[in-house]
Amino acid sequence: MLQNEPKAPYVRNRDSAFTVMMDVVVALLPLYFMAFYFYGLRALMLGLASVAAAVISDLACVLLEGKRPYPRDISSVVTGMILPLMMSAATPYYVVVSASVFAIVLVKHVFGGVGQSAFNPAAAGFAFAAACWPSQVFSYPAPFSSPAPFGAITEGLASGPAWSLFQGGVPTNDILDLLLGKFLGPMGLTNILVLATCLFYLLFRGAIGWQAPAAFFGIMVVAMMLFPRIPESGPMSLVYESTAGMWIFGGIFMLNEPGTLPKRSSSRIAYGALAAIFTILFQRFGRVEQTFAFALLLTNVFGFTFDRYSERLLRRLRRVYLATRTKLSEKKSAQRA
Amino acid sequence: MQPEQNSVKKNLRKELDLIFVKNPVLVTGLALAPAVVGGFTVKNGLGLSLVFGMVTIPVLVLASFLGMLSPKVPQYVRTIAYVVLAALMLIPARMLASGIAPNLFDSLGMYFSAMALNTVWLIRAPLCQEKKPQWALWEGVCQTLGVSVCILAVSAVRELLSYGTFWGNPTFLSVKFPAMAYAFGGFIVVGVTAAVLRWGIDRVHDIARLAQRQQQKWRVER
Amino acid sequence: MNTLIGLFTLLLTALVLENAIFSRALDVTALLVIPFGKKGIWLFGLILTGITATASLIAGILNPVMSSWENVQYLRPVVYIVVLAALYGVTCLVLNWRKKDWFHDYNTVLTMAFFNCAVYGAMALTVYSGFNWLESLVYGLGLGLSFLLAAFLLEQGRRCMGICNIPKAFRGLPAELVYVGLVSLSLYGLVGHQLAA
Amino acid sequence: MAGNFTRGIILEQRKEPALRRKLRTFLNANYAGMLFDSDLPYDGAALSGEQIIELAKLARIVDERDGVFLHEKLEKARQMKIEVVVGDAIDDEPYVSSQMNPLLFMQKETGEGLRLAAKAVGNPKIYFAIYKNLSDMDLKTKLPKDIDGVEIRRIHGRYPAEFRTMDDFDSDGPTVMIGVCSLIHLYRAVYEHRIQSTCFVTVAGGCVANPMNLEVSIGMTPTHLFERCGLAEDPGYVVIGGSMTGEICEDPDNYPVGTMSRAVLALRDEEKKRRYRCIGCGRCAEVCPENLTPFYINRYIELEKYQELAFYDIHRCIGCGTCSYICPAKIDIAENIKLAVAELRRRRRQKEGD
Repeated sequence: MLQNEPKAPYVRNRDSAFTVMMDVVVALLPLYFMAFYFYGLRALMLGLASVAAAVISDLACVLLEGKRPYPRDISSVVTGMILPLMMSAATPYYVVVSASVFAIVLVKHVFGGVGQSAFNPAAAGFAFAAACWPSQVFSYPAPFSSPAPFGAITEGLASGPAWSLFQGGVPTNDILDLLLGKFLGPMGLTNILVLATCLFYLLFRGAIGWQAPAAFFGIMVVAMMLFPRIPESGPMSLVYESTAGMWIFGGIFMLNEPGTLPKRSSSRIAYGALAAIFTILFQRFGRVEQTFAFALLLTNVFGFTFDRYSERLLRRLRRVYLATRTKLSEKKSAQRA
Repeated sequence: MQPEQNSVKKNLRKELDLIFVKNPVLVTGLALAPAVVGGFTVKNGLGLSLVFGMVTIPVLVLASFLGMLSPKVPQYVRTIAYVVLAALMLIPARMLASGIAPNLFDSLGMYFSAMALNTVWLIRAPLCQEKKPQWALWEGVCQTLGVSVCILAVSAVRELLSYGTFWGNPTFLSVKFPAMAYAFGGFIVVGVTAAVLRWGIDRVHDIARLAQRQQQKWRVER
Repeated sequence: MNTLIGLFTLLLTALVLENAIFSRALDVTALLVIPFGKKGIWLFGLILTGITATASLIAGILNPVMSSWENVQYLRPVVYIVVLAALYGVTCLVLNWRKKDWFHDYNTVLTMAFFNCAVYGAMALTVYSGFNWLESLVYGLGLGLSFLLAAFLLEQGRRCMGICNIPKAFRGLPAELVYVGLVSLSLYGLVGHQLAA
Repeated sequence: MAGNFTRGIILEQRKEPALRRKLRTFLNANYAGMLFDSDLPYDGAALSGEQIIELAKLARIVDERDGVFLHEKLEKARQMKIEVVVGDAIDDEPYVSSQMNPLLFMQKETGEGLRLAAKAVGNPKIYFAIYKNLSDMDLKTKLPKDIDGVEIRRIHGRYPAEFRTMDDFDSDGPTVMIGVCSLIHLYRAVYEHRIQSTCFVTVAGGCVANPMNLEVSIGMTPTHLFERCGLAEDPGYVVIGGSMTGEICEDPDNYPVGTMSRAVLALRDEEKKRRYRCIGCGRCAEVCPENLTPFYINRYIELEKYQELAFYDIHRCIGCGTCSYICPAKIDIAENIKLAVAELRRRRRQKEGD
């Protein structure tokens, strides 16, 4: 039996790990176009720097572990692309580079590289950056002020509607600007319409399952409507929260990262629900402006346990089902006899 | 005299392992708590290791003396004696610390005195009861060296990363990571240093095994 | 009524915000390293909660008394530790007299639970935040429960790390340390700043 | 129509050139039509149930569905008072049509064979079962409503369909499923007293010039079959059995084709072996028909932790190969599970041994 002889099913699905990751990259590209449209060349340069740092540190870690590097494995490119979109366009380069190096080296490769990783690297990277440099990460330039592509940007920075939501006040932007994404906010995720198209693209391509986002967005929308944290009516607070907040972008890209998501569909629903609950709690009692990344890190802890409990529940259900079925068939054969 | 000489050298050698191979903090992970959060500057690190030394060495020596008591005395009485001695040793440690750096105690806060109750002597004291006093003293010194090497290394790395300074005066580092001063930075830095230490020990063991095999080959050829 | 709510929020802050392990790294050794056996860690946690609650209650009572002495900064840690030793002596006597066999089995767990940084931290923090005796009791209870919360989170982590192929250098203690570090990073979102030591 | 919501994968069947072509014979001359001598009459109507089973025993007919002797199966069905006998023509694996083709082109024999089998069991209800894959567009041959008066029931849903057809007929009562080819041999055993010396095989695959279904005498080797059907190019590897659950035949010149080998496939070695690592996407858990989680099973097998596998129900794996099919990292999960099950059995036997 030769080693590289093809094994049992000799017809295989056309999708490969490369195409699955490319779906996510393609879904991220419109966000980069939007960031380029709002903030000019600097947005693309930040993305490039982050991706380069992620790929180089990933390569270094793989070589350090003594494995052969594999060019078609682009999971670090995905992490590198997700990170700068959450930060403001004026963040200095060292912030983005160190966040992606932290994400790849200390979160992804310590817990085992591409496959099952304990934490979502992009969320951990952003949480690290938000913990280290809150002023640089959360101060946003005005949308069409086209900040200088290189070098640090100090003037023309202000805090956007997310900050007023964090303080509990009603943001002053009008609704049309909020919906079109023309307000001071993170680089790539201000326009929720583009995000919705990305979600449907990923769902259609099958790159992500529908269970986790459905549970997550369902509970979040209900919570925003029923318990607004700003003195506004339900739907209005939902509009403010969804446009200014980061949880829609997180619910699409970071929540469904294949490594940390549980595998069973029932445990995915529980995982999405828990992520929503933690996001709401962190929003209410958090001390940081965008708290989705921190809430997601806490839910990643329970990814594996949901799978184990759903497995245990399923085994018990199956035993009950088999018992009833045998009883049923015995009763039927008894009738017939 | 020869066997006696050997056992002394062997005993000396065994204790020296405590510094690197069996480092109490990084490898066995004993006195982790203050090392993780307390030591975010080298000054704090020095203060912590000082307190550790001032507390552990007398307790271990006392343990070797109390070992000679009759076994009728229950174990918890000895433990209480160790704890009272550890508490009393805090006062001279405190004076020594304020002698070295005036505001050392304020920046450390409760970790200074929390170091008195660390798990190193809590676990090693009953074992030292069967030892002779000079070996207990030697083990205390080695434990302190091991812990202080680790705490100083970790706090140096954390200070360089978070404030870009070393013992207060700024250094070449321009990029600062203020978060390394917080608890999670401490955990990560201690974790990474523990991994680097283990990686280094593995490399040393590989080289030693290679050298040994090389020697055997020469002896065979001769 | 509002004191009840105040106490409940104090309990929650002690449980999550000023977590014994994640924000203050007080009793990491017992959590990570010492093998308590399958269910031993929960028993240790319960004993620890009881001890921290009573210790910080006593500290809460002693604080006004001690604040009148002259160089109180020097004497306070000594007094706390001596009080702790006395408490340990009393419990050992009572247990030795009543439940001899239980005491024989769980002697090491008891000594580990009594003399560790979490208990001392609880007593010292009551002084810093100026609690009266009831608040310090609730605060001690919260710190003990936060140890149990940390033990639960780490238990999930250990299972998950069981199946990741962690590089050889990080297996065991280093990976758990980085794991606890990342969980405390996630709780940093609630804390937002460096806690007063 | 409940079948459409089953778990599994939608496969393009690639059956077409072989299914439409007529069934041809390719027999070894020296033992083509051996007969057995028995004084029972040559007419099926005059025989009783036991006599039919006796004839099946003499003809040594093997049911190609599960390798059981046909007379044993009929005997057991007789004792258990089976109510439904189903002629199984379910070819749910791509390229394979070695049961559907004989059913379509030898309708008289199969229909009469099924009635004989029913008579042997005590005239219960009889059906034929054919698998109708969702992507039906590439099946150009029009499937008739009934064969020789016996109603055809279509099995819907995704691959694998073989293991859940019993549940479809459960509503009518306890069922037994008999392969269509063995029914043909039963007809010949009763009306011509012929021993079963042939089996029905599909010769197909990427490298075969004109794929077709053949009635081949047992013991023929794949090289003969390829010479009979013509090879367009040199095959990368030869597979005996279905394209999803078959085995590689290392030595096509000497491997004898038996009743259980449904198909002989000559497949091209398309893309070079890419070496991806598992990204933990969980598609194998969504697709597994037995509702297992192959991700954790595969991960524990790679880490050699065999005691955890019982918790993840590795013994319930039916080896259908859907997890390996869907896996984007091209990891052979089904193969790992097969080896792990063998390893666990070896360890259990070892433990019982000492």
